[in-house]
Amino acid sequence: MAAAVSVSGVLGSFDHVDGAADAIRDLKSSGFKDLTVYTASANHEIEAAIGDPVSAVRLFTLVGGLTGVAAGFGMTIWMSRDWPLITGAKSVAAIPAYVVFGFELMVLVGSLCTAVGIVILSMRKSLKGRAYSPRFSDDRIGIFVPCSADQAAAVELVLTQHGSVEVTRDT
Amino acid sequence: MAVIAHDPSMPTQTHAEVTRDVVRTITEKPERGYYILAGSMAFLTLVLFGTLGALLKYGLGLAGYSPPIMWSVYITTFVFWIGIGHAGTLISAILYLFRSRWRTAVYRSTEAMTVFAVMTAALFPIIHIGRQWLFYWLIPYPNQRFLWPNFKSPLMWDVFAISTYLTVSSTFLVIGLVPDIAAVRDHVSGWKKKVYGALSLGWTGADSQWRHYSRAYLYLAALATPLVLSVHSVVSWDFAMSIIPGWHGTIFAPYFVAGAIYSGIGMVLTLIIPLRKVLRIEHMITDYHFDNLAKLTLLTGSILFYSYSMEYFISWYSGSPFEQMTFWRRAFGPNWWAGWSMIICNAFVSQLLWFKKIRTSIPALFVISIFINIGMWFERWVIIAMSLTNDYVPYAWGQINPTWADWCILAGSFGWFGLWFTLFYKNFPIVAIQEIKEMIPMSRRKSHAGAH
Amino acid sequence: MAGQTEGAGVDRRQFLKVLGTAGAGAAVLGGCSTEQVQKLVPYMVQSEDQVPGIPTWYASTCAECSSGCGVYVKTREGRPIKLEGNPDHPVNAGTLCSRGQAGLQGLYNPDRLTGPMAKNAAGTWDAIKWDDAIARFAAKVAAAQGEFAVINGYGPSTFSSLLTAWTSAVGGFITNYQTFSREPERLANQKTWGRTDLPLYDFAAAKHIVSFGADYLETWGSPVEQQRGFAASHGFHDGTMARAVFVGPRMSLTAANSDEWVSVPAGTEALVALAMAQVIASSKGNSAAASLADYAPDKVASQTGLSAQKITALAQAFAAASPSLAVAGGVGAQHRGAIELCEAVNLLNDVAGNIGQTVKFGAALAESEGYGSVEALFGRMGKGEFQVVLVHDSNPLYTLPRGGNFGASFAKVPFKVSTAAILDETAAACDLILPSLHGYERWDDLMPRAGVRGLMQPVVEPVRNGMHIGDVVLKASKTIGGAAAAFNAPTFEAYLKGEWQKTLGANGFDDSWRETLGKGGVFAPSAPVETPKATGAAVSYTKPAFDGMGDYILMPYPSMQYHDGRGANKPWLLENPDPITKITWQSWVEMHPDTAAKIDVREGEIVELSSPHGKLRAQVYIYPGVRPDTLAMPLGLGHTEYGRYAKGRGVTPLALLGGGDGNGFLPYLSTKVSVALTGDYHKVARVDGMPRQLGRGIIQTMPLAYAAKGMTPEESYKAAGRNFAEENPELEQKALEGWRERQIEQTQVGDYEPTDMPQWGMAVDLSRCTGCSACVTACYAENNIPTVGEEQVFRRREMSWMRIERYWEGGTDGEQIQARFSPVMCQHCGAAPCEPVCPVYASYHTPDGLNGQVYNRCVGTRYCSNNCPFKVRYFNWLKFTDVAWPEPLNLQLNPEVVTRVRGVMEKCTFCIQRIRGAQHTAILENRSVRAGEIVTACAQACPSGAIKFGNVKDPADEVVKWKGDRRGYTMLEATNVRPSVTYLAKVLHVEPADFHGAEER
Amino acid sequence: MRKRLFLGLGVLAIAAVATLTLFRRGSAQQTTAGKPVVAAVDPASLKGPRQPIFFRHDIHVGRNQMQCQYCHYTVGVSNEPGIPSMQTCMGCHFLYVTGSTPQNKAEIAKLNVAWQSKTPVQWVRVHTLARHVHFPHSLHIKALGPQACATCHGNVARMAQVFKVNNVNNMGFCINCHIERKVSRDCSQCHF
Repeated sequence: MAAAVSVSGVLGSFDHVDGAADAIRDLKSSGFKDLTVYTASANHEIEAAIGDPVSAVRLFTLVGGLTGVAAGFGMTIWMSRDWPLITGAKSVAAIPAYVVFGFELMVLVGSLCTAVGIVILSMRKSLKGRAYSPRFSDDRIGIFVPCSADQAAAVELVLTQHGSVEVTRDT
Repeated sequence: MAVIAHDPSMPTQTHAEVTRDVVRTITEKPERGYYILAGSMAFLTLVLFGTLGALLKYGLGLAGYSPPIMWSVYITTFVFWIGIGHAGTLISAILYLFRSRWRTAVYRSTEAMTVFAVMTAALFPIIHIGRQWLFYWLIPYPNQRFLWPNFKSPLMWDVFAISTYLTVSSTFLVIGLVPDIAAVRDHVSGWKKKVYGALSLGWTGADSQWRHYSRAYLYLAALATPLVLSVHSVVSWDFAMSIIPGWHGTIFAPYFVAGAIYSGIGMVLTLIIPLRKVLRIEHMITDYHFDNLAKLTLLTGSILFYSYSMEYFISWYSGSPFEQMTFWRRAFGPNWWAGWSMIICNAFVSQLLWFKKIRTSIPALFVISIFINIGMWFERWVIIAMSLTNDYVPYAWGQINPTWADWCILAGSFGWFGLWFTLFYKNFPIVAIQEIKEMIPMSRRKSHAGAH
Repeated sequence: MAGQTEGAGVDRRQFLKVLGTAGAGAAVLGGCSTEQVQKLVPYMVQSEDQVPGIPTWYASTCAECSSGCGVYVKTREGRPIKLEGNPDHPVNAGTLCSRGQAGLQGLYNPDRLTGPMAKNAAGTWDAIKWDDAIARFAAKVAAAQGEFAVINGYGPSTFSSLLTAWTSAVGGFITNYQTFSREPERLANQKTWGRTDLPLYDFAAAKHIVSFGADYLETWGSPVEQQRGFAASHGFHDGTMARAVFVGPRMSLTAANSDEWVSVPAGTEALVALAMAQVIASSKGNSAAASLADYAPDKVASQTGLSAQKITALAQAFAAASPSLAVAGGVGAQHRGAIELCEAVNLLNDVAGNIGQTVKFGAALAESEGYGSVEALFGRMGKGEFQVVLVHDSNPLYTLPRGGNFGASFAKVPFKVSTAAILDETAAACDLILPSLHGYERWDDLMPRAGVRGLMQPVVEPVRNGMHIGDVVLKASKTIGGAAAAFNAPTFEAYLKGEWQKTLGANGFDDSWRETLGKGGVFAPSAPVETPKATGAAVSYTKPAFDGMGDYILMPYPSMQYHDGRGANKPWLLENPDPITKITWQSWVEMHPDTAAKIDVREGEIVELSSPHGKLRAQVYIYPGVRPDTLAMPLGLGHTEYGRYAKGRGVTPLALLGGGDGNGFLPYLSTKVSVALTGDYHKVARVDGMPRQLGRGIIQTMPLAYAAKGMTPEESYKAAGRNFAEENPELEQKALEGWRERQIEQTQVGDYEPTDMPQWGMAVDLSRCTGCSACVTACYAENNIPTVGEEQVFRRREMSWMRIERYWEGGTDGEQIQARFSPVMCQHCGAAPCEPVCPVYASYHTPDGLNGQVYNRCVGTRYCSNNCPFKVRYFNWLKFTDVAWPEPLNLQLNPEVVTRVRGVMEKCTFCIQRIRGAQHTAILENRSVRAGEIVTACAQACPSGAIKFGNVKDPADEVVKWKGDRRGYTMLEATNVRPSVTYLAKVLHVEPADFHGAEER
Repeated sequence: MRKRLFLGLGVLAIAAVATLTLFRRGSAQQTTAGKPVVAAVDPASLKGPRQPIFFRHDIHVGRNQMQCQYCHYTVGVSNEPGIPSMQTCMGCHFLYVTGSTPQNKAEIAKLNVAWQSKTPVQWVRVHTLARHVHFPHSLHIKALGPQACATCHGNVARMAQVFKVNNVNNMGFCINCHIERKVSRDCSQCHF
């Protein structure tokens, strides 16, 4: 991947989760805010170290769900009244029956919005050109620290002292 | 390791091993058996569409419908597959919310099964209608006729429930897959890398991605959970909303949901018992998991047992001659054998699972799972077709006798389902890599450094 | 949309195309195809009585049997599309039976010959020209030098007399022969009163009817007229109704509609009649009593298997009700003792004083020389006395028993001519075929009785290139010359008019002629009733003998649908199930359950019956309504020719019969057969699923006493101590409060705003319905219902929107079996379960209270049918439209009703096309629809007048009165679907004490 | 039957001749009133299906001011509008009208040939209503008046060759009108 590097910075990979977490804290405290931490699976220790606020994806779910309910009832009631036909002596717009649509559309729209939410939110931060190693999807934790060439040495130091097994510099 | 050894839900291998073992199932060249399997499935799929073609050309008359039995094998099979489709989301969503750890090893396969089962089921409403080419009239799209569908019809509820379920469960599957595909991407080369790379949607496992991902997964699970329960309730209302004795039951919704999960897990067992052998992942899907699946089977099976007895009790207690006649004929009528095979296969056989010996004996489970599949198909057949043979006006009573067209579609549906599943398990991680890893504590340098 | 272009073979708009070609003549029509080119072909000349889109009605006469009912032919664009009774006609008064209505399928039958044919040396047929055909015929007749025989099956008419006169002019011999022409009665009347004519039986006036084997509701006599009479007297009216008893070995439809079926061994009916006469005579001190002493009840009891008390009771009941009526005869009692039986019954009527009351002589019913003459004729043929034979409107080689080897004698005639329009058995044996025209294509008339002269006029261009034999003989006369030359009328039409001029009078003939045509003939008030004096000839009884050593008496009986076999080529009749057995498209052997158990056969197994005269193989139908010592078989099927529908279908018991004993009639009931198992099986195409009511109150009954008290069925059941299942217990009542109001509220939107919208409803009086199924055929004809064929009926896929449900009561453990009949069509429920379940609104509720079915919106989920408690919805499983109406049958299709494509649901619409039609006319005439203006096809056809349709909201409408009847109930009230069809409970002649409602409730 | 047909022929023939003479006068006046004589056209260049005889509605209806009902004689009383019988055409074209332009002459000649040879002209259908719809022409004429034909069929008075203006099988086309005019939208009014 090194070939396609455009963001300059230092990439360190860790075997040990606590080491990685410590490194993250140190870096953040020493002013490196914009880290990228690669893990093969969600990891609470790392999340804690990074300390980002809770994802906003729930808003998508909420809005989607509400839209769904509204759409479900709105559509059915309006359509039934648009061309009123009596069936089985039931009222033209039979609310109890339409609960089904309210519910189903809530789930449908809600979950689609959630899925879209992931994409949108994750895309807000571009990872383009940040160094990456296949092993991060396997068993290692990677920390990429974007920095100018002069800061690089300092970063490398932090990483190695927290037990980074491999540090590469892309500048 | 020793510390965690006696927690059977704990995977016994390291992150690296997990990746290796799972990726291996995809990368290693399939043996001849696989091609035979896939081939036969493809053939059955051809049978399915061939028969469908014939139905389109000559009409539903080819199938063994004889009034008053207006719904027969097709709707039966439809409900059967929808039922199958319930185990997946149950295991992946509900058990996820319950934080029951044993689901991790099996949920990917069951989720895949769910999606394909629903894809199969979704064919049937189209196959079974008289003018298949007009099925789109059930969709509320603006048209020059100013006509809308009738939302009071349970069949419309079905349309929405099924399509929602198909969408949501596939979303669920895909989202779960993305990180794993990324893992696969990083372990293959050449054109495969390109393909998986595209499919991984640029997943790198960066914190910014995990952050939203794990959150979203939670909400999806939260949405999917009521959905699972709703879908089969809606399907059951296709019948419960009618006035046909044997259909018109107030317990249908819970009764059908339980049955659905029961049948779903039956199918799960039928699939993963051979699967884990073929893919040599016995160490990932262990007796422990089967034991849990079996317990779930026992639970739902017992609910069925209760529902069956309730049906009979209520039909007697109702004092309605119509209800009583229907259920009397279920047990002692011309199709008594169907009625009893439903009760034996579902209510009785499941009770064997009280014994741990049976729960943990793979062959026994496999046999039982086959019984479950058969039994559940017959349950729907009995409820749907047999209730129709004798309703209100005796003069109009009839007999069921299916034809080749019925059986070909039934067999074909297994082919269609099987083809998808076969292709899936050989090309995608059949075990959820990242979730297993989530459970394996990562090594720490403080305390026991380099434990491995 | 693929859906709509299907079934194009029977395009409703085909008519627009055909319309034009009418001007261009028969040839074009004959070749009329169903191509889809959208061409508008105008008339060359517009006929002033045809308005496109508006039906034209012509009066005519039905020639399907010799009853001569008057019909109105409904034509559209020059095509007859429906037959309805002529209201002014004294015989049928506006109604018509299944066979009569199916006449259209004879007219448009796809197997009609396309022109004259001559058999060549090779024995195959050459199509020839009419001139050639007539020339050949004339030549042969001339050459025959009087060795020329004619068999004429057509009833008394101008034509028949012409043919008779013409035949004698050419020195030939003619016999007028019709099957089932009641010879024994004539011979008996000869003995009893010294006159061979038949009286008119007044069923309407009779208070007590006893029939000895005579199936007066099926084929005996003039069924429609008798059924009308029966319904009038036996239908419950102002607190009373007549009592009917049937004496015979089999429970026919007539017996099933009687209050009592007295089962006696074949041949002993006469004893019962004599015993009854004896009882009555002695009680009245009538002189006849002495001569009847040997027939006192206790003397005959053993032979009849009835107790003396029973017979006495029958007699007393008969005597008590005056006027009463006893009838005998018909194929069902035509054993060797038939004449004596009829004499005995004559005597019975005499002693009961019914002569002149219900037995009305003087009507001079249609004469027919009967079996004796035709038997003799064939004998002479066998002796080679004839060179040429002409067979018209008769199929002796099929209708005569095989045992008489008439075929052989027929073959002895060198040159045989048939006028069959469809190649039947006789025609196939002929050398020349001069296909005649159908009754609705030709000029003709028919005289069923004195003073009643029905006219026929061509209402359609000949469908096939036929020619009426009347024209043929007139044309032939020219070449034959001699005495025949006297017949010089240019055409038969001219001759006919000439004859009519004698009745109508020469001056102003054209007007009176046109007027008569419009009326359908002349119907003089019934002839003065004569009361002949009995000759007092002694009545004797000898036990009739039976041929063969078999263990079972074979009882052939005429099928309601096929009559003597002439109906067997009409799909409507084949698919319209037999009223009793509910079997379609097949013939069968009726066997008593005990007999079946003894020889161990099940329904559908094929047995071989053998008699001294022949063998046959037929499927078994197990029927408690036939005596254990008797096997019954319907006549009419088992054709070896006669078109695609009839050929090779079923068997005929005629194969087991011998030709008579030369005493003037054919003893149908004179053979004993032995039964052998074959191990073969043929599924019985029955349309009744479960023939028992299981206490579901589908057809409810009540004792006369209670009905007279004005009880409702429910009260009646309770009074009779039946534990009547509460339809709506209190809890439910609560839920139902204000139900109607709520429904109206809900309908206050869009089209449903409360207006003067009518509310269509129907009422069916079960005490009048006899199950004759005429309504079913009417429905097929009116609504373009496809016939599906036996294979589909196996799967119960018949499409009959209207079905007659037949349930058995009793019949188990020695109990007398009874039948219940009820027409069941869509009930047009107020709270219809079929409506809300349709995802596309194809089934919905119309503002005028109909349960609408929009075929072109239907996608075919079939949920509506599942959810219909009455199961009255029918699905197009296959492209039935393509198979049901082969050319030119499709010309009969009603252009007002769309033909349903494959894959859609259909059902009874209350003849919505008639409703809308009437409404449109009303709008054009600036008025509102009149009460009773709209009549559904079924109600129109019903000979019993058991169905009433109308607007429930219009107090002036008859239907409101019917629905108000205390006997009214709706089916399956427990389901609370609020049907618009009210049934009036059937009334039974039973003591409330032993009221037999067990199986209904 | 035959006899009655010829009787009908007689009646119609007389009626035709009578009306014909009237029309002659009428149209003559109009032409003198400077109404443009419709020029010859090539039917192939026109919209709509080409008919066996180039029957010009623009001449008959437009210039000669003939009522639709004169030829489509049952439109006011029946569901079917009715196609004029050959005889109706001949009523005018038998002796009198033989055409003004050579083109018209030629077309009218075709008509005569057809009449002589007793072969009805097979007009090509322009508006075909689906089989499952019932459209009672008479009711619509009664409700909308005799001039209402144009509502669906367009202004044929301006059409040298008739072509489809509205798709009469487009249910929306019917429904729009029914909604505007507050006429029943009940399905069973048209579909049965």
